Amino acid sequence: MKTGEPGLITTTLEKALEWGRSNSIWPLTFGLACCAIEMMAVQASKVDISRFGSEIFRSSPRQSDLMIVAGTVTKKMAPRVKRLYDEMPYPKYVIAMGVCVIQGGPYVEGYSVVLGVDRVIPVDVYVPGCPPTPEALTYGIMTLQKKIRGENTR
Amino acid sequence: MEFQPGEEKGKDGRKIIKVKKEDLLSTLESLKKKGFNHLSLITGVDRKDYIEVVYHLHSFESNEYVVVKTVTYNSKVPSVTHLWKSADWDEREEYDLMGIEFEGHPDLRRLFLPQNWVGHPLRKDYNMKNVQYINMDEDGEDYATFDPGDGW
Amino acid sequence: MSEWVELNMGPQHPSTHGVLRLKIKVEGEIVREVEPVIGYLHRNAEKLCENTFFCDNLLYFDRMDYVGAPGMEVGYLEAAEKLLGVPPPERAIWIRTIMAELSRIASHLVWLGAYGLDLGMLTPFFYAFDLREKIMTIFVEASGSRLLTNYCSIGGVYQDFNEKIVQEIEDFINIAPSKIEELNSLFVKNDIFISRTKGIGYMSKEVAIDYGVTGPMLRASGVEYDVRKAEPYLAYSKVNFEIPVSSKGDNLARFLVRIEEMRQSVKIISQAIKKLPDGPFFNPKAKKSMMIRMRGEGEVYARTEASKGEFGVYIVGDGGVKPYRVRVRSPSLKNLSVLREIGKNVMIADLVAISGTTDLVFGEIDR
Amino acid sequence: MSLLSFTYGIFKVLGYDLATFVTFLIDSIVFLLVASVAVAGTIYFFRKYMARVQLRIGPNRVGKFGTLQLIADAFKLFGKESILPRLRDDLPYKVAPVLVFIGLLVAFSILPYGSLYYIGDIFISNSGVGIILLFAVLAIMPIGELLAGISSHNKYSLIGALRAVAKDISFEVPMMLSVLAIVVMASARTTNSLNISSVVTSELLPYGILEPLGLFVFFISMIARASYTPFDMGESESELVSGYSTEYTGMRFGLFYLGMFGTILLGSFIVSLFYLGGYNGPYSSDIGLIYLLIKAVIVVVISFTVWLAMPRIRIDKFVNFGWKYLLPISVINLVLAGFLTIYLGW
Amino acid sequence: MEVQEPKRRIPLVGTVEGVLTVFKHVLMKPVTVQYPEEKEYVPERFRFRIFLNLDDCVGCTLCEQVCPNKSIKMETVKRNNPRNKRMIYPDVNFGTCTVCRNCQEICPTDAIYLTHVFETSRTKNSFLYSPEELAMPEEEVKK
Repeated sequence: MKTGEPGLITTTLEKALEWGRSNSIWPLTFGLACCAIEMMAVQASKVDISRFGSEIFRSSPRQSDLMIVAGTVTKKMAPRVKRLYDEMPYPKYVIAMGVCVIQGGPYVEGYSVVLGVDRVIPVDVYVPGCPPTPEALTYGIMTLQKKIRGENTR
Repeated sequence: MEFQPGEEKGKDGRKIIKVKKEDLLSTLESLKKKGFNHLSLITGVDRKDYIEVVYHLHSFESNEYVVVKTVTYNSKVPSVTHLWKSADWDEREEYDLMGIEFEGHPDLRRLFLPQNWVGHPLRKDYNMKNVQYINMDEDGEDYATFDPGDGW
Repeated sequence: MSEWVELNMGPQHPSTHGVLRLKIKVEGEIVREVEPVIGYLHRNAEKLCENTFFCDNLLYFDRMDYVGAPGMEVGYLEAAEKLLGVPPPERAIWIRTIMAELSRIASHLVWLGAYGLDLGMLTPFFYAFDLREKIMTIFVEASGSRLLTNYCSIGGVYQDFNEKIVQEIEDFINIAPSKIEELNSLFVKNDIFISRTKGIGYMSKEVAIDYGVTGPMLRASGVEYDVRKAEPYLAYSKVNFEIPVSSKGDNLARFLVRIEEMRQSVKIISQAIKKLPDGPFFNPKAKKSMMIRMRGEGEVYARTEASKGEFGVYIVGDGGVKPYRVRVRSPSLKNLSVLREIGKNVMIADLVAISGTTDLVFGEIDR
Repeated sequence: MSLLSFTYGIFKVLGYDLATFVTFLIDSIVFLLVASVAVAGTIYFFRKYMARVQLRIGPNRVGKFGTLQLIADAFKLFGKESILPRLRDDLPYKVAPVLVFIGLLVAFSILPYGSLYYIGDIFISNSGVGIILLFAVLAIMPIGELLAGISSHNKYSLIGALRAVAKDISFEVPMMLSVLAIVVMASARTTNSLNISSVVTSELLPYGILEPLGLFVFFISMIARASYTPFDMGESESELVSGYSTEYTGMRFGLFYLGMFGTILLGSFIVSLFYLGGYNGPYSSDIGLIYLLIKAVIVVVISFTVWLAMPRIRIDKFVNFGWKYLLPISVINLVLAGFLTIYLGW
Repeated sequence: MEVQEPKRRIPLVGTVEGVLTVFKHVLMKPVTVQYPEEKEYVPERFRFRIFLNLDDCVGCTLCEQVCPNKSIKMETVKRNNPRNKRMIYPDVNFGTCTVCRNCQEICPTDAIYLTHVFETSRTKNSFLYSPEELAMPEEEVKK
């Protein structure tokens, strides 16, 4: 074994950590606009995100792993989004929920809307839709789980 | 079309009272005395060379509705915050987006946009191409920086 | 004289229902000054409306009060149809009435669940959303979208009610009253809930009128005023319902008024679904190919009773296919502005409870 | 026969000194593991129970029925970056979560858990002054909360810590008085009325029936100690973001999280020991542990249901409630206990 | 109609009732529909991703005009379709599409329509679908 190659224990530990991270994604209670209601619907009984171990919505960014940017990010809000992202501990993930967050959506021609939250913070998974249905967001979270585990994602 | 003081009936059947800017305060005061205690809405309409300011008044007792209209050529209108408290945020909003200065308003700051945003977006001559960045200072207050290049 | 500590609640804070920022000054636990800072969701709807066709503007109105989108569509169409001169046929009016009332229940249910969370009750949120999910099924069945329905369109509605939707609405009417009753009992029977709401956040009639407060908050302060009665629109003059009023003006009164409003809405829907007339659901003057060619001139102000209060739309047209100026009277903005008055000299916990009863939706406040 | 002598019996071949050492070592490790697993199980049970109450399913993707969920959470929390606030008070900030959790574990090790067939009585420490020790250890945890709140240099944390302390002061006295009533009652029947196991053994008729007021006061105090709704003013999520634990990340936060659920479990053990007859049961005394566990689970379920159904009380109302209602009630309870013991000889 | 405040009762009785009401729900069946495994019934009118029938499209650009946020742009595709002489077809940017279904409403030949497909999450911000990709099933659209 050459130096620098990960050993057996390291890889096993890495795998275990990935498994833990992917199955225990605690989102931040952070609703911006319309999509936040669908984010709440994901938490509610019909879809029940707790099946994936993600029902603990922490309201302090220090204790959360996932930031679901749910709703239009305006220019006034963008520095706060950045600050909240900075306050979260690594490893942290971001889901851009809804078209407003992806590329501006219906407000693409407005003067005070950030055209895509990925101009402010890095985004892991984009969930299009206006708003995405709770199932679509669940699919997005599953995509994120796959990404954390290092599987192929589109 | 020249602005003529007087009364007329709008398309939706509401009574519209058109007054000169100088008579605005006295008209509104007398209306308030008549029982119009609910100032519903203050609207500014940018007619390019002048700005129309529209007040929607309503009386809970008699269930009447009246619209008061005035025009201003220098985008200055007397404030009515001393008559109705609800005018406070409405006037701040119109100042923010339309650029109407309400004289005598106790705290005329922008309501939605950051304090040093350049221009008033609802004006017809506002240039939507100019991109302004917003940052936070140490106290967490926003300030805007003007950048004509590509932005967010 | 002790020192006041500045505390910044929001824009990300669990109790601010979106992006409200409250700059408060506290003396120990007691809030001495509240200054709401808004504009974090200012999405320039009024400006964008000026650059879009009359038919497309519905999009922006859907996204104002996003918890009860059809109610906003109704408000816009009341004004736009008067301006364009395309009144909807009778069937569309009744369908819109049903949708507006459903959206009122949906909005109040979201508020109820969120208010439970504000006070620390975890469970009612789930029961409220469970009931709301039934309304969402009706919405998606009718319009194809859960939240932002885009269902009504100029001159009528997008698609007709079919048998299945009518059946689901009837199912909803059957289960809703008992569920609302159960939700209500979870709250009002609880001694701690009563101690958190009764006598807290008192707003007098004069203050409410002065600040332009409307909707359930105004009615809880003892003013019996509802646009549905005062200036009937849609089919509200043809159905029986009562306006819940309370003279107490505290949190509990606002809570009870909203609960009673849900009951009345169920009553309205059950009457409307029986009276639903046959006929066209679309004004032929506003058919598909006319969508981008409708012109309007003049100015129209229409007000409707949305779930938060009096929702007014003022449209000025210059004869083009796009409106010249659109101005929205958002009820939540006025309801929030009174927080400066009633949020003073209470404890931090009470501030949360009071701002919960104002039922804020930021899409509508900031637009 | 006890757990210690059972283990000693296994290692007797090593000789007295070594066997004693190994016995204590092994028992401590086993106990630590069991306690941690029990606390984790409580969290898992809570999440499942909460889901069912709310018409949901709850965690079910990791392992059968989601049983490995807590392990996944633990892995994740271990792997998180640890952010330290720049203006913190270093030592208290780092000590606080440990204090909370250690206090909990020590408290667990003081309780007797009844007996099981071959193993015998299960306890780690059967101190003669167990009750005093138990409540002394329980009083360490609020110190941890206070330290966490003050050292975080965050306004929310500070207010949370102050609230937690105000809350603690207002229920400690009634709680101690209601425990004193237990001691008074037990003193009629046992010579060592400060030893927990002898108090429980003397409890042929559960003290909860003799002293319903005491049970009420003690149950409320236990809810307040564990700080969940309706008495979670210290970390009230909708008001103070996360209260005194706002600034904590990763495993440090995990310790607070474990501490909270551990206190619920501990509280239900104490309530069932002192007020519901503990490990005394109708049939054989060989399965005392089972009796105790059943009673504890019932108390845990009641606690969780209260948590899920109640709104949060306001801090000043709780302080009022503590001093104006709980204290008099516990004093009445104490007087009644003395009356029952001295004049009726129960 | 004046709303009635709840009557004053003996303390704690109502509270216990509320706790019991919550507890009662343990016995009820969960309403959860386990999404990836159990597919829920999708209403007929449910709309999400836009599809395009290349053979029906006549290139009238009505959808481009009516799109409120300019998600639809016309693009030239070399394709043998006698009805589409100008050989222009819409491409849709799902990064801004609000599924308002105005395009479906106005389309004279029903070539552009909205479907039930909603599993469109990506890990890259590339949602511009060319006309050919609009005609593909979602799984095959790879960027």
